[in-house]
Amino acid sequence: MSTTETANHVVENTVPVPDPEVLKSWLRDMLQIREFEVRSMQAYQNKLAGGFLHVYNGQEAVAVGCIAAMRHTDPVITAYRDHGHALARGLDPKIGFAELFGRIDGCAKGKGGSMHFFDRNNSMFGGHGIVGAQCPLGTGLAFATKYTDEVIKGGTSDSVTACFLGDGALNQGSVHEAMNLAVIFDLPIVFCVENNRYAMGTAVDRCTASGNQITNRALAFGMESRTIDGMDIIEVYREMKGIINQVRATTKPFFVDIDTYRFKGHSMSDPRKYRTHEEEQEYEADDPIEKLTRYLLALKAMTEEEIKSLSKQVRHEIREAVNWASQSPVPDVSELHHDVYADTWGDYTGTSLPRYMKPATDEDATSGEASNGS
Amino acid sequence: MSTTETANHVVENTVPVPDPEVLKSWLRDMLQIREFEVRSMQAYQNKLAGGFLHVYNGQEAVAVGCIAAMRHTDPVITAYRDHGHALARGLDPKIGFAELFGRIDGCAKGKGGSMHFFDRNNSMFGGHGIVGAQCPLGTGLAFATKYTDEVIKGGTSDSVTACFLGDGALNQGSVHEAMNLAVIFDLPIVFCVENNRYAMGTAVDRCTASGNQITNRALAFGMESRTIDGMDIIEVYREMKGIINQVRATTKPFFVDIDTYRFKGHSMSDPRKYRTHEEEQEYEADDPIEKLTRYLLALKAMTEEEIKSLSKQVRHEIREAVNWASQSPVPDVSELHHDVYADTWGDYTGTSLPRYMKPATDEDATSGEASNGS
Amino acid sequence: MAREIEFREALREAMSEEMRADPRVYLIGEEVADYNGAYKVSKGMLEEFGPRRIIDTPISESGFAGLGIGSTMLGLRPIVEFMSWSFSLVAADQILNNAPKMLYMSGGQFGCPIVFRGNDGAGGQLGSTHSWCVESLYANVPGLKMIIPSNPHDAKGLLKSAIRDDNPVFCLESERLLSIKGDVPEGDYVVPIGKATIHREGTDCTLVGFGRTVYFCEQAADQLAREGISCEILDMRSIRPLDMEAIIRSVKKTNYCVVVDQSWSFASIGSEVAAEVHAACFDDLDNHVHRVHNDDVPAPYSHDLEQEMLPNARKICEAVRSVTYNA
Amino acid sequence: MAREIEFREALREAMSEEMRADPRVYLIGEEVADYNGAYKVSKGMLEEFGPRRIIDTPISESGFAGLGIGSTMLGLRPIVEFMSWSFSLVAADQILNNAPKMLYMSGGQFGCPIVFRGNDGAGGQLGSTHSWCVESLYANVPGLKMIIPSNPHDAKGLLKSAIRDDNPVFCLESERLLSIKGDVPEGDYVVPIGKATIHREGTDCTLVGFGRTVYFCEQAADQLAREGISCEILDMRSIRPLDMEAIIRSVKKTNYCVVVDQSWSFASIGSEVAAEVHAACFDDLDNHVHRVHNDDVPAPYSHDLEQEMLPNARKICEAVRSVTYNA
Ligand SMILES: Cc1ncc(C[n+]2csc(CCOP(=O)(O)OP(=O)(O)O)c2C)c(N)n1
Ligand SMILES: Cc1ncc(C[n+]2csc(CCOP(=O)(O)OP(=O)(O)O)c2C)c(N)n1
Ligand SMILES: [Mg+2]
Ligand SMILES: [Mg+2]
Repeated sequence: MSTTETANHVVENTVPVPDPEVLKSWLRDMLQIREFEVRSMQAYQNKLAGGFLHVYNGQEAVAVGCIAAMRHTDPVITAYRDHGHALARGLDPKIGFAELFGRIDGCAKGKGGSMHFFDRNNSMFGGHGIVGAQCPLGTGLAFATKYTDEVIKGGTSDSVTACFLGDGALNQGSVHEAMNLAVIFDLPIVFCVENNRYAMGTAVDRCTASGNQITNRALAFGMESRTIDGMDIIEVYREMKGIINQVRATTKPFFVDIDTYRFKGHSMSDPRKYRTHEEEQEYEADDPIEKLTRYLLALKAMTEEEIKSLSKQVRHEIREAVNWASQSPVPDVSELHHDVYADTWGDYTGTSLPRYMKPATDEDATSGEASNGS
Repeated sequence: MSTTETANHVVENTVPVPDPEVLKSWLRDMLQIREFEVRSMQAYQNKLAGGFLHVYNGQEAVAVGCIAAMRHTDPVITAYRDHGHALARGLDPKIGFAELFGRIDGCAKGKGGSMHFFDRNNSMFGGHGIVGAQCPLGTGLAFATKYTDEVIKGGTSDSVTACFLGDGALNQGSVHEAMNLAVIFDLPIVFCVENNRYAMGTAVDRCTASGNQITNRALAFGMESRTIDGMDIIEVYREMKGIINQVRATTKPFFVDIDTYRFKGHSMSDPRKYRTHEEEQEYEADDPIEKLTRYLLALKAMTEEEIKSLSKQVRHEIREAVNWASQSPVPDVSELHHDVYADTWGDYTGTSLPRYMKPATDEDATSGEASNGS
Repeated sequence: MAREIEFREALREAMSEEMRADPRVYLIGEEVADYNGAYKVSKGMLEEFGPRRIIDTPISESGFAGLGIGSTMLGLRPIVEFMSWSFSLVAADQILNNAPKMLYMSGGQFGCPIVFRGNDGAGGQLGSTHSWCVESLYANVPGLKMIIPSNPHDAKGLLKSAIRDDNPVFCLESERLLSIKGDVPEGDYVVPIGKATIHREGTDCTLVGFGRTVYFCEQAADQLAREGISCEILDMRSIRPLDMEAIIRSVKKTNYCVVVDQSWSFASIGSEVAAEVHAACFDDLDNHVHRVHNDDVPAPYSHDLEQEMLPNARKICEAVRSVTYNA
Repeated sequence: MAREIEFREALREAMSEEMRADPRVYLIGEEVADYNGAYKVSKGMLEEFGPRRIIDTPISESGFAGLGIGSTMLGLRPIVEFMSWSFSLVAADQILNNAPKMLYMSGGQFGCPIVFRGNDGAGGQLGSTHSWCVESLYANVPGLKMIIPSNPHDAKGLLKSAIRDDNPVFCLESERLLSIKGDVPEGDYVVPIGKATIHREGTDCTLVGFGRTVYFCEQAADQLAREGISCEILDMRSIRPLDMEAIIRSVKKTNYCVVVDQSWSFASIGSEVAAEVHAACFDDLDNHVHRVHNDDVPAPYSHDLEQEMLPNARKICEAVRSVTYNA
């Protein structure tokens, strides 16, 4: 499919299907994300979480497949629907829940919430709330890896940035500016459009003109592009692997239109009147997790029992994570004036890394306030 | 040429070359603009004009040709390089110079200056200083004519808006947002890119990625587009006539890449080190005014003598306009707080039309301040 | 004849009544039509007025704000909804350069009768990018008017005035107030832009607030009343023009003043009011004007931190006690 | 060893010295490389540092401002030039949401060491869209620092501090000052951010100014000296953090204060200083703080109108006379 839909020249896809062990780990990752979201929605109902909650159900193959095709040091950045990317990148679910619950042990000390999952050690650069605004930032990440490799280290560019955005984000001017800059500066970045068909209640065709081909938005800048099936993790991985290898070699940007579907509402307050139940069922039948499960069973790489125990295992881990997070203290009020400025002046008390990132040793030293949470 | 370069389907161009009388009036209009700019530069040297001055020399065929293809009631909007469009639209040169000199008789009472030539009676909507910012406004003009014709009057859409922008403006996000909106809402607007090869000191290829085809920027939105030669006023007119007829009938937006050249520097302070003298001479040899002159001579529609007397006549008119404008009073200080709000409160004294637009009768009535200039 | 309706219904009535009366008025924004508005303010308006006048847009704030402004140049009178004023930053150039200056730049040729409206201020745990109080940024700009209603009655009356105003009017609504109910007259009436109102009479100290902070002032005033301090609560309602006369009248009566502003303190509406009150009441004030603001930090997500950040009743009480200690 | 150089050369020296010392620093903006800068501030830097570190951009302020911010997340330290701060409005979301809040949103994971710099304020007859004084809008936002140097010495010293600062710093330069000359030490020195300076000693009234207005204050002080009024001129230099201690010290000495701010008056730096001086010097002030601002109108093009709009010496003299009438 992808090759036929390639907007520019065809990249031969010689990427092999990975070993069953790898596929199993993907299944595990997707199950973890799904379960994390199920528990997130529960927590939201129980008022353990607040603000806006945008869940990733149905799109798991995109984050897991794309990130599997990258190196762990390759930067990843996305919008507010960010739980899947952070977990796929290796964020410990208990740190994620702590953030969701607004607790001091969260990746952002409870200051960011659902929309701001940052995880520096796993090259996860957020988690951004303003539609499209992560795209200029993403070009900055690609610029920085290239500049560091070539200008500072005097070597050759060796990293690729994945910048995820929604179909609706394609209508923000800053996204176009970012794409133009990526081409002009030869930046090693892949713009991964998670085309889940809707921007809140707006179907993609209603507000996103593109001559019925979203990849035309890349053609505008002479940027290479492709459309791929985001419900099939094996295709996502194989296509992205080829694309990322190419971008690493050429340092030229690439645009991917990844077809997927948002199983749930836009956020917790969305009645989904704008689409039919039939449509939802049709896509749910295409569930990326079930698809990989069927594949593994057909391969005889896993048995029904192994599948069951795997998801049991994941459910257990997630339940434990929820419990752990709900025990984490809420941030002390002194946190209000911490992390505003890097230095200390006036009421501002400087900054420190979140607990989970700090070697036990300097913990006491650098974040007095952060630790005496109520 | 144009047809071969059409990005989408080919529009047959059956528009005839107009009668010599019409061509003569175009020559006159282009000569008027050229002379206006020559005098503007002089005035700037003599400190009669200040601020930023962006002249139109070399691009005359674009404004005159496009506007000749429109109805007088069709809205026109452009950026800060706006003298040509305003004059082509019928602004009296003496009102233009008065504005340039910061005098009360200017089209904006001396409050706008070179970058803000507005002229409501001639459907000229400015004159805008922020690169690209006129494009969302332009879609608003097209929206308004369509809304008024269809929703308020219950008839059919009957106007077409011409929104002019520079090649450099193509990199402002708001321009992309405007193009998407124009397609989504079926707005009768033509985006006329005056591709004069440079944005200040930046050659178009250096910063504007488009796969070497600026019309690809329209393809991104499934918008029809075409490239035309902006140095040949007859081609500009014939192509634009066909395009505007089509847009009036379909109310679907169109994008035109008009190749032209900025004979002078970006503004008065530009040494033009970024391009060669040879390049400038090459384009100057393609002067749109000389081209039309040669054509009229070949047609025997005009004699050398008639040409001479015509330009003599224009030079005279412009000299008179400069003299008239330099006699116009500078705005009274009371003008500072006039035209800020439409109503009167605090220090604000309401608003009134510029002198030249007012029937003599209500002049005294509505703009006391405006008239007692020093 | 008045009856109790929600703040969001009052806004809807204002828009609907004006749209019935004037075909030049239309509503445009994200999810305002099919979806009935992200916060249901425009619920049912698509049904009544149809898709030509209730218009859904792409996520292109700069684009559709500019489109609205452009359409005023040909006589239309748009209402542009920002799902949140937090999202208006991507449209800052259009709303701050074009709308408020068009009349001036064009020497009186083109006015800009447009209303920009939407949620402003902290919602519930929305975090730093979604909790903007833009009033202190945008109110600095001449050429625009700004209203911040605190109750359904004023919301309908002020919004109707805004839609009829020939200048750009920024209407800031608090998501926290959309569901509160209040008496609202049926049919046509307006609340004039530029007139403050005394929300509660008092004798010992003037509390100057607007929008959501009026409720914080109420809570504080109730507490302080028990302590024997009688507070007069003034609701500014309009930020630009600002009704300084009303504020001065009250301060000359109480001789003490605390300004409660939900935006950050530096170069804010709170500093403006404090500076002007000192200028006008230099000999009447028995203590300097105290100010209560949001803490000077980005909005945190965590519930308790957010509550602590707000210009809440506790902070107001502390300010009033310390300003009136010498009474 | 100091010698006389232009303001623009001082800025260039600051950038060049820091770039030589730290390979993570780069300069990006419109026309900064090949064209040597629209105002020649970066003249010759392309030659020395090459196109990888002196980078021309398309007219995409939101794009390249965001690119700069993103690059700080991986340790780079960009200097982003806005040809004019008037053009930063199209990048408002990136510079006000992302840069100042990244550290907070990420719970301390990602700071944002970036400098945004360019022309601010009225140039010569540039009209309303090109004459922005953004200081009173942007200074409202916590998480950023802001400096407005008034002379070549401070320009170099403050900009060097800004480039080394681990927070986003907005550096506002007046096009009207770029060509003025002053003594500037060769080589390395810094002027700390957050420290004001007494520009001229005086006894009767404190004039608080910053950037270009310091010169208006000088003209006024010369005139007033002839009338027997001795003015102390304080140059704020930094807007955020603001050195209130220095201002208070001076006002406690003179007992009179006039703030001169080139931005619009409403919710401005001028109102902030006035409010804070009243709060800190309530018993020391012999009259309320007077404020001199740009007239509250969009910037007109016409030469005489623009001159009249500015917070010029005439207006300052009038303010000082009326504030000290009871001295
Ligand atoms: C500039 C801006 N405008 C509006 C919003 C409100 N908003 C949040 S998400 C969203 C829809 C985005 O849809 P899409 O880009 O397709 O991402 P998805 O939610 O489908 O993942 C909108 C309108 C915002 N956050 N930022
Ligand atoms: C948003 C913005 N950024 C920068 C500028 C400064 N500027 C004015 S004109 C110009 C170049 C525009 O080039 P182009 O669009 O090709 O128009 P041309 O001058 O060639 O007619 C620039 C960078 C501006 N006015 N607005
Ligand atoms: Mg979507
Ligand atoms: Mg150009």
